[in-house]
Amino acid sequence: MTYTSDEMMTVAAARALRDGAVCFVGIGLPSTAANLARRTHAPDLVLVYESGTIGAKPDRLPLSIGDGVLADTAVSVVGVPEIFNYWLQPGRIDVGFLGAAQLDRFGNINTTVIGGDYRNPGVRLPGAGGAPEIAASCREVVVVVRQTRRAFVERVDFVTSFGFGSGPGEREELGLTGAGPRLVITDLGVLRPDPDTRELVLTALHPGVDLATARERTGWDLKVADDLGRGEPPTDRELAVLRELTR
Amino acid sequence: MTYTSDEMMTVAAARALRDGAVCFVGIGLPSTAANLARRTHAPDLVLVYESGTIGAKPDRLPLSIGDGVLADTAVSVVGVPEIFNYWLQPGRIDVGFLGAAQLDRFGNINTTVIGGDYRNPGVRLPGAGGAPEIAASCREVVVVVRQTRRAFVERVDFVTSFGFGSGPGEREELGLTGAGPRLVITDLGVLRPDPDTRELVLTALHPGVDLATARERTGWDLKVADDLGRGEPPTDRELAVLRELTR
Amino acid sequence: MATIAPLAEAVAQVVRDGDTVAFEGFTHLIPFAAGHEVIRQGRRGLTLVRMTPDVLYDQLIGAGCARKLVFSWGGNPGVGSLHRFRDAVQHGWPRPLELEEHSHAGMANRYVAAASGLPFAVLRGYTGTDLPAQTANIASVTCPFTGEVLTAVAALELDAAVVHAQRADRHGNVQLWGITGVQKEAVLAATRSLVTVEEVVDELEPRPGAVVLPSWVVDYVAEVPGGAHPSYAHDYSVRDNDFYVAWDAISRDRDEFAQWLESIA
Amino acid sequence: MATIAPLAEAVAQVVRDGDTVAFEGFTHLIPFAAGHEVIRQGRRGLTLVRMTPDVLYDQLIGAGCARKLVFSWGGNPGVGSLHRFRDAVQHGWPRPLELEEHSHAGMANRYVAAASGLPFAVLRGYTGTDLPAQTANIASVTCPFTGEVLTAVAALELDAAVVHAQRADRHGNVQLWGITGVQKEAVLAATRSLVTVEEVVDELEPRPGAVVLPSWVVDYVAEVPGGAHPSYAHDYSVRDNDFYVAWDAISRDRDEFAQWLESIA
Repeated sequence: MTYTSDEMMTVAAARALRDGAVCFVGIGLPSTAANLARRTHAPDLVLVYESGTIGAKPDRLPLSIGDGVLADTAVSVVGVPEIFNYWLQPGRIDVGFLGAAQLDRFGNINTTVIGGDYRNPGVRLPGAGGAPEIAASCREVVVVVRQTRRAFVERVDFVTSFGFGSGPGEREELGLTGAGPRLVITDLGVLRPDPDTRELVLTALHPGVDLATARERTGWDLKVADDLGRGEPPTDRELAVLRELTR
Repeated sequence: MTYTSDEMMTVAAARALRDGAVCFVGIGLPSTAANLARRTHAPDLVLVYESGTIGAKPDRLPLSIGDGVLADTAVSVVGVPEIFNYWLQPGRIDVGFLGAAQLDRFGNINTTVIGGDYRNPGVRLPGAGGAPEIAASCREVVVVVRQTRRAFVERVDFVTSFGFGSGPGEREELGLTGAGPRLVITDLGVLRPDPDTRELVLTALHPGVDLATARERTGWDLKVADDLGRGEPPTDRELAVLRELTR
Repeated sequence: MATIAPLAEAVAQVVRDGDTVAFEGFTHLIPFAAGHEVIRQGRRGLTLVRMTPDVLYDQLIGAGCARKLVFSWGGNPGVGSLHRFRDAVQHGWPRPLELEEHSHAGMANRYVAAASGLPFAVLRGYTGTDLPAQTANIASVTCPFTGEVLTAVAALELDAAVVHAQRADRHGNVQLWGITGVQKEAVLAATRSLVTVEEVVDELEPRPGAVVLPSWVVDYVAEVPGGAHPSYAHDYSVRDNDFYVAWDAISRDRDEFAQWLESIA
Repeated sequence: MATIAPLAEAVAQVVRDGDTVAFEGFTHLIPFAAGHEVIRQGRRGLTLVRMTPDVLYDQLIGAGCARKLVFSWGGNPGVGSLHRFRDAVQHGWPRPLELEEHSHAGMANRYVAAASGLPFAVLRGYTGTDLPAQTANIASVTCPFTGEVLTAVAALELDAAVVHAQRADRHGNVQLWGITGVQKEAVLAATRSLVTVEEVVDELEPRPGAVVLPSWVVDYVAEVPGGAHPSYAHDYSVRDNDFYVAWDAISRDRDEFAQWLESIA
């Protein structure tokens, strides 16, 4: 089957989730990917939404994090203070699944303002939501974001959610217990932080994407892994389930 | 009808509760009195128990603060942290209803240890439970306790729950927002704090009790109000309802 | 004891010019009807508080009711941006909008502190982000036992809280279920409160997952069936996603928005 | 994911010598059967934690399992004192018992802090009382916004938590209702946890007022019908008040107690 680059991105993100993991899911692409994973290789994936639904098993894709289907299918529904204090904060969540308006070479995320300054922004974005603490407290973070020169910047205009700051050791200094962004999945490929420098490195390209495009759509001098991989295309089953979910 | 001094005490305590008040109730005599009030002159009295039951309307007297009948008849059942943090602590409760093993002339309560010292007590009592914060945070406190020389002491051996400390101004200095013990109801009569000195003063005797007995059963030099009152005996209805509740 | 009253009277009693007021609801049970009544009554100078200001706050901001917004995520869920919010922030139209911006965890804990009668709450939050530099009411606090430095947020005390619920009984006890968000905390954090409900019933039959607010912490209850539309009331209505999508076009243009305003007058 | 196992195996896995362990339950759902299994397995040196240590803790203390008790109210509810507890405190029999004593509000907040992954919690508590002078883990903390001085209590981190619930499903998700106490907090505050249940069912039908613990925060589930006796399980059993009354006589006398101990061996 033919597929779009967004479909490839979503499938790649879904594949990054191991069965049985507990996943704190943002709305949009992360939610689509997590639900795809649950319908394919990871039936026991536990979806936690910031609206307070734990173990939701939606039979259709929720349009917002507060859809009734999440409450109806959850193992437990708790209040919003509890979901952050009892469930996210202590580090019980395996994977935090985030989107980004801007992402920089050290995995920091901006969803607040672009351009100008904070009081007089060029573009005012929705803001933080649950992301700062998801990025801080989950055992690891997966970012799903379309790779464009506007989004992939040298340094984010505003740090809404902390990745690796400006390099190694900063998370540890700040006392953050989660490991931070382990994986960035885009419509072009996959980036991972270099274990030494913490800079995001391109480690794989999706089928049919060339390296020049990835470099071109990155706002910094993109480092590429020596053993640059090549992802598998979506299977027919993955595409069928994804399209069933999103129609 | 004839009645016992305990019955008189319970009836007097019940009468002290105005209809519509929100009352944080300890088990034992306070619970009996509060339920008697609800069955007689105060049908809209709101009973809150530290087990997390708000607005319980038990049809029989609970034997413990955790009886199922409290949960079954409550307007709302919440967890124990919530009952203390959201409901008691902010000063939402009108009346805190407490018992005491020892009570002193400034309304301080001891339910911890009697005699010896803390590490080597003469008698080890159950301890604080919810009382310290009930005494601190309710708009006012009513104490129900049998008047004996052992219980009514010059100074409690251990301050489990703070009344007026050793006199005026101490509650305010400590930042306590509740007014403290407004009323002490015993099997002999009623004591109230002097508005200036905060010392408990005998303001009324139950029917048939003489002043000498009250003095004799008080471990300090008991002050008596100039206009010492005389309580009304239990009505037949009060006694009937009380006996129905406690049989 | 809550007073059961018509919406207009209840709003007039509860929401006053210059108030710090939260119309809470986490996608679910958003008190749109009460918010529209606030617009009709021409309230001004409000500090609007909400974790997830969405279309209702876009409307209140566009109508000129607000001077400040305290929030953690402002968008049209599943659709995109709030254009009246953006217009106020970026161009000061119809009037400038001061912002106080938090994370969800920070806002939730600010409500908890206020509901608990405490001046602040402690959390692990905002670490490494640019938010504390721009936002008042975030500070640090040291654990007296371990010496660890944590984040403190100031209690979010409200003059008024407005929420929507499925039901109340005739005494004014309120019951809501489904996604319950921070509605209980908002009501407990407020000096005055109003709950609009789908229906007033004789008896609140217990429901799984229900939060019950006793009558004596609620000031006003108003029966407003459909009062959460275009948001939803679990087991009573479904979310009108088409309206949220349509709002994007209405709110992009000041004139279109003005027409919408007239439509609710 | 929780493992569903026989009681003896589950207790052996979860409760170890020297542990700080809470068997929680606020009158309701007290895990007696699990506690008796701990006595049978001869655990020693336990720091027993509970807001309301009652007859079960009297039994554990009398059996010599405990070296320390962390608590806020220790009595036989509706009956009187705990004689094994008193004997340990006043005469060091069968061994001395160290006490750490709090108020309910303090204990509840200590559990909340631990469940929240924080080193401490803030409350208005203990003010003016003699408790802070005798008890570690109470300190003061200053609000960074208002300067007000409040009380801090240290997080109550547990090696193990044991609770009883009405039901679990075959995945190990646990459901309890009625008076729910601090059971959720105790489980979330613990490194290891065991839940005994009245029954394991195919499906957890939603119940009003139910607390659900997802399988992935529970280590072991053991099916033990009547495992809360003489306490009760709401909708399954009623409290055996006669046993609580009878305990007074059994526990007053060391020999009578020894006979009781043999009866559960």
